[in-house]
Amino acid sequence: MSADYVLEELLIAAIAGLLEGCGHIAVGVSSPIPGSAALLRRHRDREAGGRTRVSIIGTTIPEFRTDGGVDLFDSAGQGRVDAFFLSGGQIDGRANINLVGVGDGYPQQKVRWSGSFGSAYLYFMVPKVILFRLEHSRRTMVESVDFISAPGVSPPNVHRPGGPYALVTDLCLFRFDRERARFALASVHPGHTLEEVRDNTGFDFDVPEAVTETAAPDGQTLSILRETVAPVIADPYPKFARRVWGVSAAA
Amino acid sequence: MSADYVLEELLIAAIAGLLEGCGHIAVGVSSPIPGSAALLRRHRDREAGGRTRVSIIGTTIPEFRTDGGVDLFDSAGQGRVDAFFLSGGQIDGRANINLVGVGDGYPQQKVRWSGSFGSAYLYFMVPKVILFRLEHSRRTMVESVDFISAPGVSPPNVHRPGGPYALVTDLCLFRFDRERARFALASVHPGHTLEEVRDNTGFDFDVPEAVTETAAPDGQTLSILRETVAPVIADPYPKFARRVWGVSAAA
Amino acid sequence: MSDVLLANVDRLAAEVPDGAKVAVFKAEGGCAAMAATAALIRRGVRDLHLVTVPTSGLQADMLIGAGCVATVETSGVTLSEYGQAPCFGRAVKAGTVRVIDSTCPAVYAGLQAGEKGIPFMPLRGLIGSDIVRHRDDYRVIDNPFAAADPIVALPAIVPDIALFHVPLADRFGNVWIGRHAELKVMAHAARKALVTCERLHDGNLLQDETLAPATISEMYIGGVAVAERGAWPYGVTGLYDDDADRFAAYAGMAKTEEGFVAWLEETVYGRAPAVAAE
Amino acid sequence: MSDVLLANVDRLAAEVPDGAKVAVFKAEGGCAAMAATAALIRRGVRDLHLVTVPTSGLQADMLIGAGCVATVETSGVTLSEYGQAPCFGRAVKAGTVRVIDSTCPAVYAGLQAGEKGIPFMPLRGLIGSDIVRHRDDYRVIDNPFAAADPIVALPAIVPDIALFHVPLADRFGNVWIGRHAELKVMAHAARKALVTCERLHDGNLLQDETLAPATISEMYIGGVAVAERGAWPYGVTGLYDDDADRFAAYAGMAKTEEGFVAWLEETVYGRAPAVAAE
Repeated sequence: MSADYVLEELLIAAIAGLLEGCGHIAVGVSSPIPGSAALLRRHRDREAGGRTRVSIIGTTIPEFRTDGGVDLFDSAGQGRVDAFFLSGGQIDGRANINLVGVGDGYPQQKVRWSGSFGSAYLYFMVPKVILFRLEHSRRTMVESVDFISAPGVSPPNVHRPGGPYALVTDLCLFRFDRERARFALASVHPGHTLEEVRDNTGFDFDVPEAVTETAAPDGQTLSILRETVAPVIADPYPKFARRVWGVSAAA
Repeated sequence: MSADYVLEELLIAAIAGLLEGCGHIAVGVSSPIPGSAALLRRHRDREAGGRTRVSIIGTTIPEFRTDGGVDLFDSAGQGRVDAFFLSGGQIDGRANINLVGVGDGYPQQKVRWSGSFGSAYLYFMVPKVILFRLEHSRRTMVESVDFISAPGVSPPNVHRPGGPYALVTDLCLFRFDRERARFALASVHPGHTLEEVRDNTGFDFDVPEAVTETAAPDGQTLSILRETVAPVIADPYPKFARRVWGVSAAA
Repeated sequence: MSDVLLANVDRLAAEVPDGAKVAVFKAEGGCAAMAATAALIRRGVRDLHLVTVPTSGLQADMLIGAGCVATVETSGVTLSEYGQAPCFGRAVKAGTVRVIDSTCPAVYAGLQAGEKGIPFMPLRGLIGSDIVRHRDDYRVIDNPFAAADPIVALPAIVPDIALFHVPLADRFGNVWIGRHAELKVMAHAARKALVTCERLHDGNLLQDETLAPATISEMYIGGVAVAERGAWPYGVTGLYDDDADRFAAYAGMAKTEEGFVAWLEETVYGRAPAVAAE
Repeated sequence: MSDVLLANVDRLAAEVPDGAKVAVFKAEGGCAAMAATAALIRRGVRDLHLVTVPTSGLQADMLIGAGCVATVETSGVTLSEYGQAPCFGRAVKAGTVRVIDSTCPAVYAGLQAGEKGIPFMPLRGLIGSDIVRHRDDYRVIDNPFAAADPIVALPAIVPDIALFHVPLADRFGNVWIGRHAELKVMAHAARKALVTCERLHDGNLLQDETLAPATISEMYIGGVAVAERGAWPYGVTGLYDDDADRFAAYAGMAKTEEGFVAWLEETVYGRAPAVAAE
């Protein structure tokens, strides 16, 4: 049976499950939940004798540090990064992501976000890209994005070893079928329903016959998170660790 | 009037004259005479308030050190290297150079040398390339090289900010005319004659009406060489400095 | 060379002409030359073509807000945990700044082409992104080593000036960049680098076997000025932390044009906040 | 990772399979892994495709002489002041080794393409050189950003193994390369790097702010073995000098096949020179 947990812990455990088999997981800036999931994955793999490696961009922990930005992108180009996380101000049903802005008339759109960062490259090069967006609404999950920062799928002649693998939100977990260029609902988080997901999603998606509930983290997982992951993730993300676990960085 | 001097000093002084106006002179490995010429040039420019910079590949003197091989070639590509030196096992009348070998049937030639090093690139990118070869004979100065490590001239549509400027041997100094793709004799070293040059050169070259004698280094130049240049060049080239000037590296 | 060492950041800012293509470095790690940025605003520089390497934050936002920038070529301008970059957002929407959207590895690759003196760099990915659709300076070419394999060719980026902050420099103009290897690419690609440093190193950085590998040679450096706490309000790893209060204040103030002007008065011109008439 | 640290150079040499494409670093500065080279010869490795980065000397000459090399891709093999490389010259003339002539910046550019995961790198120069004429793996393409502007496209070089010697490594597999920045390119481009080091560093090199910038992360390292004086007879800057006597001896002995065999006996197998029957 499962212990008490918070949404963040549910998501971290679910993402860690998706990361199975990834030898090198890279995590971008401002990604505490994916970062924690990568550390949970690594902990489990190490207990099983594996050598899973995690790079957290922006951390000062040497073990997780990349050799600068050029090295990060180059190593992805060499095929040395197995998993990465992307998000989007808008995400559509073909897994296109938009980090640039809302509205017609680019570049003078009515809302302007920061920009595409490394998405237009990493989405192609990293085999398992997990899309992560906490706000699941018709504002964020749209039929068609207003600007394609990075496309979800590519024509068969375009070199693309990587691409979208799953989409994790505050409501549910989708898997992405690259052949069909469609999301399929994988599980709905406890306390939420398929109808709620449908109501809040602007794109069409597949629904398997029996929709499962996202597995709640078990007691052992919660112990690992609270005792092992929390003090480590507190280095790059002190506010997050304090808020979720009341924990400060390890000395 | 000129003081007593050795051939090396004559050549160093002549090359330093060719380097006038070069803000950054790079010198390859195993090039003590070009290296000394670059240092002489720098000394004179500094006395006139200039900022001439010399990079000597392989030296441990920080001031002359490049940031590794990639940096050297990249900086030449950026147009930051104004002069460089090349040599050749064979040099022909169109300033083609051969560092690979002698004979037909490449790659199984009857004589195999080391290889082309950076010549096929630097000959294109460095505005003033000075060819330097001490052995002036029909064996080295040939009508047509057996292997073009780097061509002397290129078609007009080939991007080529650089190329051959002069050829200095133990007998004479040629200038190279890139438009006409021909050498013209500039001066014959003291003690040698035009006939001697002709007899020992396998290629045709232009001869101006009055062939001058290569200027002997004056007393001031010899003082600079012996007192200022010698102890510096002794760091990368201890044997050379000891042999020519009886000098060891500066402490 | 002694004339590389400049008197102060204002003297350094004077080396940046109006209209220059200026590369600035991302915010993290303390390499954003913020004191020099204030000096640029004071000097009233205009029409800059800003290239953010590969992103920027407060630095680009302030320069844009102060009207110094005609074009910003960027993979992202953001205040990170403090939210969207307000002046950047306003200026893009108003059309008062031209934005050229890029993606991080394309900025690096363009600079690497500049560094190598080659006209372009091929890069994987990108195809199908609207970034490519809107960039008429990119080309999609065929990989010459395979059939029907399209690849993007990115033109070389050659900034007039690379502007950044480092922990250490020496009197010869050599600068020590620590872990920020990307600064070498930036400095090599640019016609010259203008650099602020926390302090001067005694002796020659290139003579120190452990410091030399992370040192950019004076060959690439057009000017160095000492600027203690020159990254503030950003922190410099190991020296001082981000000034969270000032970032929060900026995020609040810069939401309006008036608030942004007040920010400039306080932090760029060093004038006390105007007391509201009561 | 503890299993990166190998027992000795023979264990390291066992990681190099027959037929591997192995990148080795130029002789100057002490990065040629000579102790590991002797181990490779002892292990009897065969059919290597040697890529010299960008040149080599004694290391390539010994491997070629010992019959370990099928192909050598190089910008130059030379004993420098000790003369031409005798085994290389003999093998090329006899056709017992295939030589692929290159030029230094093309080796670096090919490795940089490998490092970036791009299929090719454009490079200026080269056109009209017989190197290009004999390389059917090069392409001359049109610069997509200009009319009638040919430029050489060099295919990426992706060695199976990068083999080199460094002053320092740590128990995690991180290695410190000092000024030899080219080693990063080599290690990044290769599928894995095998490294010998003079000594082990206590602690984690990536944790030292001054050493980290010249450190290659263990992510790229397949194995490290301690080999004190591992570059001998080459010197390592600041630690020991070139052994001029041994170079002179080699230049003399390797002029004949018999002499070369005697050299191997002495320096690779550690057997005393055979006493001539009197």
